[in-house]
Amino acid sequence: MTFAWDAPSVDFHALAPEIIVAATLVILLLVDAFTGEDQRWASSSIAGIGLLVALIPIASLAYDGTTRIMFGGGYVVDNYALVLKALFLLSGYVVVLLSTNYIAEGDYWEGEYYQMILASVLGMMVMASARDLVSIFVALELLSIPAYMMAAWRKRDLKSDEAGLKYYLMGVFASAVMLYGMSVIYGYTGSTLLADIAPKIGALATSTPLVTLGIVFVVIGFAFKVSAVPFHTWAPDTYEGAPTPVTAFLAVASKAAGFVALLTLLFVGFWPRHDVWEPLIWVLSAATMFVGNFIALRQTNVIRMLAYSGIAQAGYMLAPLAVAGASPEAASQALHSIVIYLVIYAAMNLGAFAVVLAVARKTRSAESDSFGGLFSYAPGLTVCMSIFLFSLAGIPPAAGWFAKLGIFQALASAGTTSGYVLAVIVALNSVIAFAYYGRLMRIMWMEDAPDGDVSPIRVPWSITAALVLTVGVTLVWGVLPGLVTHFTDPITLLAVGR
Amino acid sequence: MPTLLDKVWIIPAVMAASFLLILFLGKRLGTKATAGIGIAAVSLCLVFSVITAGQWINRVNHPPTGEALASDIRQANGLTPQTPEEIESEINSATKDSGETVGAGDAQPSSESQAATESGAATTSEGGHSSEGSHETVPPVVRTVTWFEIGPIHFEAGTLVDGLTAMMLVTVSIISLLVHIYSTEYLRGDVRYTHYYAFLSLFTASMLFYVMSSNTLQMLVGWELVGLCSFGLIGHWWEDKKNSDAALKAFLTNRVGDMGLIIGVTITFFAAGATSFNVLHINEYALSPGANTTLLLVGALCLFGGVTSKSGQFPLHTWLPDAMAGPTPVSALIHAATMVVAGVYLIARLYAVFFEGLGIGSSSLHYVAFIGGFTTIMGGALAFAQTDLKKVLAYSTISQLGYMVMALGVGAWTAGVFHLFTHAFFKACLFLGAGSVSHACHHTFDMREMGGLRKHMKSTHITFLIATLALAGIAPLAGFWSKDEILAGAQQGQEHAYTLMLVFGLITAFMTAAYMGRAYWMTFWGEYRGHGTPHESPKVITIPLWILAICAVLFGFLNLPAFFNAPSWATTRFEHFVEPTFAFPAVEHPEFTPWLAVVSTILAVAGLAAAYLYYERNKGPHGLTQRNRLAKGGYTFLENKYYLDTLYTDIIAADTKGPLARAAYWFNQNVLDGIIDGASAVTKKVSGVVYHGVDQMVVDGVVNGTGLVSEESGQFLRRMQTGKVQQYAAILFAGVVVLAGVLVFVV
Amino acid sequence: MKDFLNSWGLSLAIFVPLVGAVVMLVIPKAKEQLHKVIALATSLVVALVGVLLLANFAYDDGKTLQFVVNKSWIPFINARYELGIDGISLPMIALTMLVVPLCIIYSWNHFPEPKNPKAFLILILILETGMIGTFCAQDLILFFVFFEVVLLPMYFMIGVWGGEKRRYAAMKFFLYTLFGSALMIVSFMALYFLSDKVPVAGGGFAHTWSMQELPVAAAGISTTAALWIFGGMFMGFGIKVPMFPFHTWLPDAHTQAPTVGSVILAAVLLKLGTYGFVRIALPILPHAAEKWAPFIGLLAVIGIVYGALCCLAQTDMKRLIAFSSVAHMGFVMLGIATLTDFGINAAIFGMVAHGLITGMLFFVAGSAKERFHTLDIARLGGMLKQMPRMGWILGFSAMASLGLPGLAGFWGEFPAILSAYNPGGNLNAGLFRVYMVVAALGTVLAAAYLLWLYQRVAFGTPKEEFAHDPHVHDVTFTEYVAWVPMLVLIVVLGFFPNILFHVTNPAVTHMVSAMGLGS
Amino acid sequence: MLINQFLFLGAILFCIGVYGVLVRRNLVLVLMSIELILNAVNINLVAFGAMWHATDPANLSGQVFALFVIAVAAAEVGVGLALVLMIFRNRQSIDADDVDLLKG
Repeated sequence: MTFAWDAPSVDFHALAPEIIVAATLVILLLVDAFTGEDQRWASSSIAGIGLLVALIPIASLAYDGTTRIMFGGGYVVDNYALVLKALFLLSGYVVVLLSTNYIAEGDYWEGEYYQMILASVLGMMVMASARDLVSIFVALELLSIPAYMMAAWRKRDLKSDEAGLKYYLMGVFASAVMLYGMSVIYGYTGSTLLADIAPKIGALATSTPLVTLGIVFVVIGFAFKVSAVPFHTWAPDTYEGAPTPVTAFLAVASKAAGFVALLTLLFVGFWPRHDVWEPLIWVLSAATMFVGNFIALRQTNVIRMLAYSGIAQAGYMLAPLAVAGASPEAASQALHSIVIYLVIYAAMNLGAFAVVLAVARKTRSAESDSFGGLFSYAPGLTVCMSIFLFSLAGIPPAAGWFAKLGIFQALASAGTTSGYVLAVIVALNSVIAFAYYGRLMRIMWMEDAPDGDVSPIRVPWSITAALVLTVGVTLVWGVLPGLVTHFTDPITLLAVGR
Repeated sequence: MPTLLDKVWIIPAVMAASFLLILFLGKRLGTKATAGIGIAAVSLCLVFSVITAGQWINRVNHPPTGEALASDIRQANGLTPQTPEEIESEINSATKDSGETVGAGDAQPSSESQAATESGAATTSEGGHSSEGSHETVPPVVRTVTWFEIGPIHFEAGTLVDGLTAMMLVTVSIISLLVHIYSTEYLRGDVRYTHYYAFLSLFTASMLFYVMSSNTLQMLVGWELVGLCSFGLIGHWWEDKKNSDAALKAFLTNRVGDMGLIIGVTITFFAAGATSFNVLHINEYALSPGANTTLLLVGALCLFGGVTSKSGQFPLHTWLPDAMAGPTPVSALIHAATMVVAGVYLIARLYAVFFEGLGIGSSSLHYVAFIGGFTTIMGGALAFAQTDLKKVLAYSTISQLGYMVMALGVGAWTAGVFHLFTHAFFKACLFLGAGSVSHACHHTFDMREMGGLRKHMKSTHITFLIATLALAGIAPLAGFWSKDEILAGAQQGQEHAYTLMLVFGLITAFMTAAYMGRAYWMTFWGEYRGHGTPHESPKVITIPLWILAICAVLFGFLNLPAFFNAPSWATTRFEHFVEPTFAFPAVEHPEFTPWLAVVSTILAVAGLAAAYLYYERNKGPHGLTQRNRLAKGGYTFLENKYYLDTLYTDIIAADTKGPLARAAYWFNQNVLDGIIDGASAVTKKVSGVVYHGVDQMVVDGVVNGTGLVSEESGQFLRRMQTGKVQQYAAILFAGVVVLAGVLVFVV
Repeated sequence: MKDFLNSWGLSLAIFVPLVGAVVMLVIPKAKEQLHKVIALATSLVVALVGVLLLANFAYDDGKTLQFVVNKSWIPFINARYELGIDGISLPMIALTMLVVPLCIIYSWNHFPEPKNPKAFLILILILETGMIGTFCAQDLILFFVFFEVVLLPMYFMIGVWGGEKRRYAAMKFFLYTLFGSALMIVSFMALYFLSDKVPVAGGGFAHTWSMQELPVAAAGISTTAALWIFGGMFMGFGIKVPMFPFHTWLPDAHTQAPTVGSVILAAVLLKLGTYGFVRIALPILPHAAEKWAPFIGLLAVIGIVYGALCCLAQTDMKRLIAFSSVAHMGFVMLGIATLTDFGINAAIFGMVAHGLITGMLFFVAGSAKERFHTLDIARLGGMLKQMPRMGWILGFSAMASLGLPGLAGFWGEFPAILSAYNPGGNLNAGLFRVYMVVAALGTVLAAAYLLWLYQRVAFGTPKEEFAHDPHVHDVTFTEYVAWVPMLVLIVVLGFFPNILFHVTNPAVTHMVSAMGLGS
Repeated sequence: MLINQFLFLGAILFCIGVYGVLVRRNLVLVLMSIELILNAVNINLVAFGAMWHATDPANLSGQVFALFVIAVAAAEVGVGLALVLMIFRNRQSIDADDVDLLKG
């Protein structure tokens, strides 16, 4: 028998952002190939410009506002996708800013580095639109594999190698497990299209253990990506070992990508079985919060501390999912609160890493003690760092409070006891968390420089730009959260939404 | 005509002004001006007070009638005409009379904004009570302004003038004035001259404020303020820890009583309908048939707690002797004449509450009377054991306060208040005399270092003698009359006699005479035992003494009993003008009983005599034996005298002074005082335990503990992060298995 | 003028300090004098605005919100920028606006180590914004934001300019308060979702955060839920007050904080908690409040006695004053717990009085510390001899603090005791009468520890080590300027309590009747 | 058709792979164990794919998915081997246990 093959209609406007990024990737390749060592500085600017340009079609698409569905529903460009793509592009851009001097001053391959970033960002953008198991898997690998390499970028540095290796092994192992789960899901539903999977697994008797197994495996695959306990073990080591800009990238962008996948899967694919994944997420979330915060209490290395704090933050973000199934309102609350959290989290965390980078340029270390007396010789950086830390701790007027507020709101909106209990757990954890944020602040403000060296820090323009961007966003959104919600309001996910 | 009765608030205002003046300018103006300001202010007060008194007398003689009466009664009850026609009637009734033209005379907007309850009650109550009392109702003059408002209620602050107030005003300002004058000499060259005068002014102001308050809340304010001044003046020489301790003791002991007062005020407030603190309103309620006697009982007991501490009643009297650490004029003014009687005044003012609450006269529970009686006898006994002149006087004060309280307790209101009045003068005189003495003898008060002073200081001697006799109750000095009325009151009582109180009274009468005699002889007779040569004090000191002595002689006649058929304008004037006729319980007025008067006088004389002989003997057995050897002829006579001596000494005096007094004193110092000091010590101990044991260890420990626990658990979890990638993988897969297992097989 | 105030007055009052802070931010650190001037000017401008507000406030109508601003803020969750003041908030705002300039004046040349006036003053201004904002906010979220904003500057003030154990104290202060407010926000959330929806401007219905609408909207909440919600708020506000047993952050914070910090902490920050009870917890959940009241009352009286006992055990003057705050706030909470107009009026008066009096005590303690470099009571003595004026001021403040009638402190204590005699609602009168007696006992203890302190510090003769110390001089000019207003207020309020009661009474009465607990 | 035996095979392979990942010390062998897991997945996919294809000829997604997995796996292993090589260069060992600089 024969198959009539007709080419699927491709909406180029919808795909424009991805195309632009890919194109930039190619351009970089060429530039890298045909320029000498002395023009390598160009590559960073090209990458940056490419990422920014890609925002233009996103804007136009957002303005257009219609939801575009392609490839039989496998690839969707809606507000949800757009918001997140914008997020990925912007955080990618900030990471580029952070990397500029770092990479230029170390003897690393510059061009390739930016190609990796672009590739990874591309993967994330695909992830935001993917509505099909296959494309999700591909997107995942597309964003992961470059990340593995970036983590090990400082090739002569044992720590960097180790970071890369651990990230790689764990990542691959997790994705293998996830794939196994996907295969099972496919086996029971006969489709890889989330939109088709949902009704089928809904129809299946809830007591089909293998479906449950599949769902658990898949969820866990992404729980790994968002470094939820107990799948977090790679995060601290990788974060510490990897080059700081890469750490920032992993901690923000790739974690966001993980959440995107999770949201898509749970809300579109596995929605009918929230009886399975709600308790699962509940446990993960609680454990993640506590473990992340507790371990963070004992960290003496700022980056490692941020890593664990990032783990805890992931716990907060997971929390609303644990009650999303209670009611449509709860679901939409959860969706919005998580997206808002992702957006704000990106800003504040990138900012924090920016400060760490700037300081490390002088102290050549990320140990907490090296921050001693920062206030005395770098008040500006200190204030910025304080703002980011307060934001992470969720204290007004820094944006973080609103993110946390959203979490509380989502949990309360479910109106279930489990929801309130989780809310209280979040509350407790935000207190524990401040213990270490506050400790770092104490070191910066109230202690003296370990080595009496109080010469000011010269902050390169790129990092300054990144700081201005992040601080501005953090404060403005903190005072006028309406600006964020203005963008996140219209997002929906298939059944879910307002 | 506009009377001062409506504007008495001016009087304390004057003193307050002088306080501020002295406080802020005193140092610059120098000592003379300071004293000048004070004296001028007090004199002004005295003038005003006398005028007030005069106008009150005039009011009693020409009592208001008709609408004027009604409106006064309404105001007395803290009510104002509300409905238009009432106002209407007010206006055409209150012609140019007190009415509310006067209320408007006050600094702030007045009566208009007062709380409203149905004024029908007022008129009925008026009808109810105008019949009672010896003569027709003369409502006190009450003028109020809104003080503050809570909820729907407007609480008023205001002045209440009746006989009692007028009497207190006069007394306080006279004595205060004399003390001011006296102090110019006594405190000459003192380190804190200005502070001293500032406090004197403040005290006078507060005391006057207190006695003219129209409501219990205001009384509370005055009450505490005088306490503050007493604190400041007892601790006047605070360099010496002993003095500051005394000051603290005084304040804290009073604070304990105030607890009772505060609660009492609260209870009476709510009992009387929770609308007003107005004294007369509360009295009205207490007398109204439907009154809740239980509440009144509790309220009265709580209030009496305040009295106990402030007026040095058993068992909270121990601060008073210590309070003698202050300068002597202060002791005279505050701790003898005025402040300490604040408690007595409280009972007199809220008499209806005590009368109904504690069932004075009706029930068999003579709480007030008994405490008073016990205090008076105890204080008297203690006075014997003292060698410090001021301490003797202090215990005597306690004893006399007990007398007054007892009088009020047996329903002899007039007697008690009258005794308050007379006592103020002769006791002040005694204190000032003592001060003058110590002024002469290098500021010692130890009687063993005195003696024979009569030769050196005539005026002091004579005045002291007069006051002593007055206190001992020798006719016809002031003390006699008041004491006698009290005894009569106890003897005749209300529905039944108070024999026990009578006995207490008589014993005390004897003891008072005895210990005063002792003090007198030890101080003024025999040989001078101190060092240096004593000298008479200057006029500034002696003149006040004389004035007081004269008062001590004359003021007794103010309440000449009707028994001596003198013209009616001369008899029972005090009772006639001072005793309230409004919102006042119907009390029996004791008759003058000759035999009682005689007995008490005899007892007093006996006491003096006993003291005399005893201390003669003490002075020189040696001299006696000399005479024994020489004059054989008079041997028997002497021997007989010696018998007498033994009789008086060993049996009466010794028994009084010896075991009894010593026992009492021991009890006082070790038990009562012990309790007071012990209480503070215990509190400190407890506080230590609470702070170190509970607060720092438990409460705070928990907090820090949680912190530690989280840190430790962090440390533990950290160890699971071994760095071995395959263990990570294991953890991951374990997680997968467990979660999947649970969800697949359990959920 | 009036219109301008109506639309802008409160916003000005809140954000002018912030503007000042921003201006100072850009001025280089070296220009200290300039910084002081700007800070003072800013706070004075705020005070001026305050005066205008006071002048234009309709006192007879104190029960209705005035100068209301109600603009959309976070449409997504229907949180609004809703401001307004009534008779309850007005005194608090006035107090704040008074205390802050005084603090700036006081610190004019009293800057604690490490000097850095720029940072210090900026923090004070931010603090002012937070405090005024909290008292003006009529929207729970807005309230929460300002409530939290207050934390930051205080944290740094204690942590950077504090005493030896400052880091510990600062951290404790922060974590403790954060803990409370975290639970508080959770219960706000529950309140938000469980209360009925109300019509919104754009048409349609939505959940609301408005303190004005919630009392009605929240009526439908089930009893159990209401109890839990109230519990959360109780933690949030109770820790801030602080109530026994959540008070342990207070002594450390007070002892370690710089003088000005202690003053602001005592004068205003503690009031945020009690204000929260009066403004939010009681009106919105009256029946839950009624259930909780006996418990609150119990903790309150325990706090009174317990605080006093702890005071008696202190060897450090500042710590003693700190514990006295625990006792005094106990009276305030007792007043609130009675749920009567009497008690709540008393509570508000108590807040103001305590603010002034304890603020004064901390001022004096600070000045003493600066002269003696120690506050160890055993080492002090003879203050009246060495610096009579300061001695008098200390004595005066102590007397005021022990609730002497005729001074402001009395009106916080006595009516609270009075109101406990018959509490509102269906509260058990017997129980509260026991509370009343215990509270009265507290007044005795208060006298005990304050006089004990005064005796040891002011009476007697100076100790050898300081007898001839040239640093020990009497009250300076700046100190006078900073103190006199407070001292005067203490007296004036003492004799004319109606100045305050007249403002608060209409609002409180209205609130209590709105709670609709029979009595 | 019977599918269970394929699934069994897949499951067994999966377990063997996991076992290898967890206990093998040689990094290269760890990589190969991961490949085993992926192959287990592929077997599942293909088996299921065949099953669904039988019912609905148009349904090929199983096979397609398998192809994607194979391709991606290849890429992954490429990166993996590169990393292992780098590790070996830097520390002359590919024992997984030696790689524990980062911990805590």
